[in-house]
Amino acid sequence: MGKQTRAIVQGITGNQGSFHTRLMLDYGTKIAAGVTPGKGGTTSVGVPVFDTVASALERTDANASIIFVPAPFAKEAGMEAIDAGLSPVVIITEMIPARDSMILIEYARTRGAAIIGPNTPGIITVGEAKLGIMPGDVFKPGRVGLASRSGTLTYEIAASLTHEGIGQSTCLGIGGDPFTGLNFVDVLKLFRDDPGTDTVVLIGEIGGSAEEDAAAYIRDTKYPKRVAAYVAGRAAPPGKRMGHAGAIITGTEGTADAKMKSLRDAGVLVAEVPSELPRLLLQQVSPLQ
Amino acid sequence: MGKQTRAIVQGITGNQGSFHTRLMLDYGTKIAAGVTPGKGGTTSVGVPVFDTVASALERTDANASIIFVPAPFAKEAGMEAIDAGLSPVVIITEMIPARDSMILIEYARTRGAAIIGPNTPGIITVGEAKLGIMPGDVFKPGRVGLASRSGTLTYEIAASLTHEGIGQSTCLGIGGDPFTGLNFVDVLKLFRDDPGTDTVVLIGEIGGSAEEDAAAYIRDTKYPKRVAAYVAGRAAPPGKRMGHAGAIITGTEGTADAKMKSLRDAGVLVAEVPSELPRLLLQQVSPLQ
Amino acid sequence: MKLFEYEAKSIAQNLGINTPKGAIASTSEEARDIHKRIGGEAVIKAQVLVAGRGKAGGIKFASKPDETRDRANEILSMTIKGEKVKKVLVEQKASAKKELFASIVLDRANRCQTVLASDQGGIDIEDVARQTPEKVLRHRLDPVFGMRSYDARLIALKLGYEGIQQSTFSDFLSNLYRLSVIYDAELVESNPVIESKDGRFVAADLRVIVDDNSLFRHPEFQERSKEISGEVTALESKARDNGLAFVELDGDIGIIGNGAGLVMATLDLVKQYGGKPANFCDVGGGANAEHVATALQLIQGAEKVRAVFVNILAGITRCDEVAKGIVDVKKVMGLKKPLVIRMVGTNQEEGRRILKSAGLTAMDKMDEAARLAVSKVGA
Amino acid sequence: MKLFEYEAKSIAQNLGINTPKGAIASTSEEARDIHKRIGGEAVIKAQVLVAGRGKAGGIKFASKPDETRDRANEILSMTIKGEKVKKVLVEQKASAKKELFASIVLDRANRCQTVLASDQGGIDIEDVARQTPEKVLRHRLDPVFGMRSYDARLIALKLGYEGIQQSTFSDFLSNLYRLSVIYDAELVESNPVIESKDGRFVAADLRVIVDDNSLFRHPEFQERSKEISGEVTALESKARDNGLAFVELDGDIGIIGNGAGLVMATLDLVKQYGGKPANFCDVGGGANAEHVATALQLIQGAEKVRAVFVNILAGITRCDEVAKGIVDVKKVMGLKKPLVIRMVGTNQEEGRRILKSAGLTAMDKMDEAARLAVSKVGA
Repeated sequence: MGKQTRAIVQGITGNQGSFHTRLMLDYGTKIAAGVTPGKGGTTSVGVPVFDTVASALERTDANASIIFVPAPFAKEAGMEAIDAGLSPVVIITEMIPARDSMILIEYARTRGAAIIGPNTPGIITVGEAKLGIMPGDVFKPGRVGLASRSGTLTYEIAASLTHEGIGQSTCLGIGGDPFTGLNFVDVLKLFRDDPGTDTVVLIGEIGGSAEEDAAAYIRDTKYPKRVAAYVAGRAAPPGKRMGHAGAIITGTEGTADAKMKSLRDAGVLVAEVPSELPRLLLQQVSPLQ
Repeated sequence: MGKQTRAIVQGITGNQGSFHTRLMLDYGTKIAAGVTPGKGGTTSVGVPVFDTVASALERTDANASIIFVPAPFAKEAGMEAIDAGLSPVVIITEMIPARDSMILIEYARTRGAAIIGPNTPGIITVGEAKLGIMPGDVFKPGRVGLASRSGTLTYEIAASLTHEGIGQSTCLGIGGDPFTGLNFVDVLKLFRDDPGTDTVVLIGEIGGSAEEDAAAYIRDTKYPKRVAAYVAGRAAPPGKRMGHAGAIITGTEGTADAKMKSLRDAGVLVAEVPSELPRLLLQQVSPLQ
Repeated sequence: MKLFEYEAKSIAQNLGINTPKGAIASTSEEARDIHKRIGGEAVIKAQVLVAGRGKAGGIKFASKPDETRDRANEILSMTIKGEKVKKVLVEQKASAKKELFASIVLDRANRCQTVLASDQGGIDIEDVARQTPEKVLRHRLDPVFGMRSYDARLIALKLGYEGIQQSTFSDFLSNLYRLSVIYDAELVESNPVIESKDGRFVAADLRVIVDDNSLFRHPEFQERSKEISGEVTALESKARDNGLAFVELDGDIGIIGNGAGLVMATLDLVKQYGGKPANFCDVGGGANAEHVATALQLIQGAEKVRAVFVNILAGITRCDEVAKGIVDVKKVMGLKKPLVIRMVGTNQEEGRRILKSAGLTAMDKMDEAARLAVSKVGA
Repeated sequence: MKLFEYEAKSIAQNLGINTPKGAIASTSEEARDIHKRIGGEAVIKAQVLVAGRGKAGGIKFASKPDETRDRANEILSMTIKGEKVKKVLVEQKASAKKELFASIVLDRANRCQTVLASDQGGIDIEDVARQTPEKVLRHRLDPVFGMRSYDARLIALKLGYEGIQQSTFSDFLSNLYRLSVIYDAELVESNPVIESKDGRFVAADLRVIVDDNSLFRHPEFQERSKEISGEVTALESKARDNGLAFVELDGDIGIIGNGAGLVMATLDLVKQYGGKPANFCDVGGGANAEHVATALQLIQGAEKVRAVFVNILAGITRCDEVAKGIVDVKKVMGLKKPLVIRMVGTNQEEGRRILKSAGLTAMDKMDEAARLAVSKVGA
C-alpha cells in the first residue's frame, strides 16, 4: 500500500462509494476505475465506471480494490476482485453474513490475496494514499503502525498520537466482524518487515481471541518491535453485541480484562484508557525487547 | 510410485476391494491399512481395517490411497484421502457423476495431490508394486512408460510389448471418464523426468482432446523422449458412448482420425492397429528428436 | 437472532433430526392435553431466550396430565431474568442410555465452523471445558466444503461409537450441520443429545442462533425478529427500531457516541472515573440530526438516567448535524437531564456555533468530558 | 440421458427461465386446442431425442388452429432417424428482436464447466464456431464456485448488453447454470435464445442432457430413463437392460469383448481388414458365464449379423467363465452364426479345455482372429 497502489472502487456509484472516492482522491490515492454493475460507460467523481472488474482491467491498470457494495453482494464482489488478481481487497461493507465472509476469506487465502475487513474503516499509508473512509487529517506521517478492530476509536487514538507529536506509518482497521481477512497476527508480521515502522499500536475490543493470539505471537516470536495496546469494552456485559458483530463476550471468553492480561504478559504496553496510549509511547521510547 | 509406496485401500471390505488387495499384496505392494466405514477393528485379507482414513493414519504409516468405494461415495472418499495428505490417490471406481469428479479434481489440484482416474485400472511400477486391478503377469520390467485411457486394451498392448521383449517401467490408466485427475500431458511430464523411461506409449481413444493436447505439448516442448501411440475408435459412430463415459464423439470433435493426425504431426509414431505398436518400437530404436 | 427451543426443534424435525415427542402450549390446559396425548412422564420447559432457565425453575417434570397443568401454570406465570414466559414446551421425558453434547460454532480464530462434542452432556459444557478440556472434542470444518461424512464419522469414532451407532451419530451430526448451513446459524447446540435405549440420537434440548446479518435471505425470520422482543429490553427494542446500536446497562449515565469502539471506550472511561453507564448507544457513521435527536430523546426519557454524555469524534459524521440534533431536542422537549458534550472533528466550528446559539458548549477531550459527566451524578 | 424439449422446458420454467407459451400434445386435436388457447401464430415441434429434426421436417408453422391440427397430424406420423414421433410441442411463435445462442458444457480439457455463447443464434453453432470462431464466446466457470453473477454479467457485456438488459441476460444465464447444477446436466443448450421486443430473454429451444452417472440422485429420472427408448434401438435397450455396454452399428459382424478400449480396438481391426462391425458390446470386467451367454444370444439373434467375433483378454475376467457362457449357448439354442473366438489370459487352459469339449477352439492373436472373422462373411 502506498504510492504504487492503483485501486478499483467497487460500488463507486453509491452514496458512500462516490463520497469516499472523492475523499480518497483528495488524499492523493490513485483510483484507476470504478465498478457498478449496469453503470458501465458512465463516470463517477470523474472516475470511469465499468460493469465488471474484468472489463475495467481491460482498459485500466489496477492492483487493489476497495468495496462499498451492499452486504448481500459483497461476497461475490470480493471474489471478483480476487479473480482479477487484485490485492489488497479492502471491504468497507458491514453486516455481511458470517458464512459469506468465511467463504470469501478462504477463497482469498487459497488464491494468495489479502483481504482487509469486512466492516473496516480501511487502510491508510499516512501522507501517501488511503483506501478507506478514515478522515485523513487526524493522521501525520511517522513511525507508529496502528491496527484496530474499530473505526472511530482509531481516529480518536490516531488524533491523540498526532496531537502529542507521534506520527504514524500505516494505520488500518482489521474489521469489526467475527471473521476478518487480516487479523492482528497478520498485521504484526507485516509491520515487523516494514522498515518505516518502529512501534505497533493494537486497538482491540471484547470478543474472540484476536488479542490473545497476537499476545501469543509476540511472546513466541520475541517480536522485535515495541507494541502498545488498548482494549475497549471493560464495561461491557457478557452475551451482548456492542455495536460490532464481533464485539461480544460469549460465556467467559473474550473479556477485555483477559485480553489486557495476555498482552501485558507478552510484554505489550497496555493502556487503561485511550488517552494513556501516547503517554506510554512517550515514556517508553526504545523497543522493549 | 514404487517400493516406497505404502497404500491405504478405501473400500477394502467390498468384493472388488478385498479381491484386488490380495492381488496387490501378491505383487509385492505394501498395503498399510484398509478403510471401510463401520468396519473399524476388523481385518480384510490380513490387512487391518479402520473406520476413517484419519484414524487409520493414527495407527499406520501410508502415503498413497486406492479407492474402490461405490460411485455415490467416491468424491468424499477422495477428499478424505487428500485431507490426510495421501498422494497419489488412485480411483478405480467407475460411474462417478462428472460434477463430483470435477470438484474432486479441483480439490486435489488446490491441495497439491495427484489423482489417477477415476475409472482407471490403476498404476503399476513394473516388478515393484501396483495400485490397481491390472493383471501383473502381462508386464515385464523395462524402459517403456505406458499411459492409457482404457483397461483391457492396456493389458493387450502391454502383453504384446512383453511378448516382443519390450519391457515397461510404469504403466497407468488415466481413466475412461470425461474428467480425469492426470491427463496425458501430466503423464508425459512425469515420464520426461523419469530416468527409468526412454519411450512413452500413449493409448488414446475417441472423445475429448487429451490426445490433441498431448500432441501440442510434445510439439511445443520438443519432447525429449520417443513417443508412440494408438488411438481406439476409428470405427465408432459420432454421438454414441462407446462403453467409457468419456468415449464419445461430439459433433465433429474427438474423432480418432483427428487425434491420430495431431499425434503424427507432432512426430509421434502412430500405430494403425494395436499389434503395430511393438513393431514400430522395434524399428525405431532411438528417440525421434 | 436466538430461536426459541420449540422453533429450533420444529426446524430440526424437518431436517430429520429426532426430538422428543411433544408440543407447544400457551395455556396450562393445552399443556395438560399435550401430556394426555403423548403419555409417559412429561417435562415442561419455559420457552425463553435468556440462558439459565433451569436454575431459575423454568423446567419441571410431571407424571400425570393434571400435574403437568399445574406445573405449566406455575411456569407460565414466571418472569425469568426479565423475560416473561409466554409458552411452555411439553415433551415426553426421554429415557437416556447416555447423554452427549454437540454444537457447531463459528470459530473466529480459525475462520471456519468448528464442531464441539463431548460424551459429558447434560451439564454445563463450559465447566467441562474448563475442568476437563480433554473431554471436549474440537473438530474444524472446511470453510468451503463443510462437514463431510468422514468428518462426522471421525467425531463419532472419537466419542467411542462403532458400527451402526457410528453411522447413526454421524448422520445426526450431519443434520445439525445442514441446519447450520440452511439457516445461517452462528450456533447450533444440543445439550443434551440423548442416546436412547433403542440406539436413536435425540436432541433433547436445542439452541439455534441465526446470524442477524443473514436475515435478508431468511424472509421466514424477518417478521419474527421484529415480533419477539424477549431477548431485548423495551428500550433496546425501541432504539433498534430507530436504527441505533443499543444495549441497556444498569447504571445512570446515558451514553451516546459514534462508532462501536469509541462508545465502548466511552463506557470504559466513565467506569474508570467511578461512574456507571446506563447504556451503550452508537448512532453510527454519518448520523444526521434526526438520528442524534432520537437517541437523546430516548435516553434522557429513561427514568434511571441521571446525566447524558454525548461523545462525538466526527469523521464521516458532521459536528453541525450532531449539534442540530441536540438543539432540536432542547427546543422541542427540553433537556431533562444534565448534558455533557464532547465534540470534535468535521465541521467542528459550525457545530459549536450551533450549540452556543442554544446556550450549550462542547469539550475537546473525552477524558475530561467523562470526568465531568461522572461528577454530574455526584459520583 | 437426453431430455425431450418439453421436459427440459418444464424444468426450466420452474427455475424462472422464460419459455414460449405452449403445451405438449399427443394427438392432432390436442394440438389444435392448444393453439386455440395460446393464440397468435404457432410452431409445432416433433418431440424426439435424435438431432436434426428441423431438416427432417419435424418443425412446422401454422397461423390457424385447424392448420396446426393438420401439421401436427403430419408430424405425429413421422419417424425421424428411426425415432417414432409420439408427441409434439405446440408453442406460440415468438417475435424476436434478436436470436442468441447459450450453452453450458462439460469442458474436459479444462476440467470445469464452460459457457459458450454467441449473438449468432438460431443456426448451427458448430458452423459458426468453425467459420467465425470469434463469434463464439467461451467463458470457463470455477469448478467449485460455479457461475458467479460477475461471470454472467461479463458474458452479457461481451455480447453487447448494457444496463438493464445486461442484468436480464445475466439472470437468464444464471438460471441456465442453476439448472445444470440441480439436474447434473452435462449439457444445457438454448438455441435460439430469443430476445423479445419487450426485452425478455426466452429459451425458444432447450436441450438438456443429464449425466447418466448421476441418476442415483435423481429419482425423478430413473423411471423415465428406462421408459423412453427413443434414444436407443430396441437391441441396445435390451442389451443395456442386461448390463451390457452396447451400441448398434450398421455392419454384419457381431462383436463381443471385455473392456471398452479393447472392444473399440476390435471394431477398428475388423474394419481395417475390410469387415463391418454390427455392434459394440462390452461385457465388462469380471463378466461371468451368464453375462457372456446373454451377449452371445442377443447378437447371434440379430438378423443382420452374419458372423460373431468374441475377443477376450482375461484379467479380472476368467477364460473358464467366458467359455462356459459360450458352451451354454451352444447347448441350449445352438450357435446360429459362424463364431470366431480369441481368448487369452486368466485361466486360459481351463477355458480352452471347456471350449474343446464342445468342439470349439480359441485363437491367440486378435489380428488373426479379426482377419478370420472378416473372412467368415466373405468380405
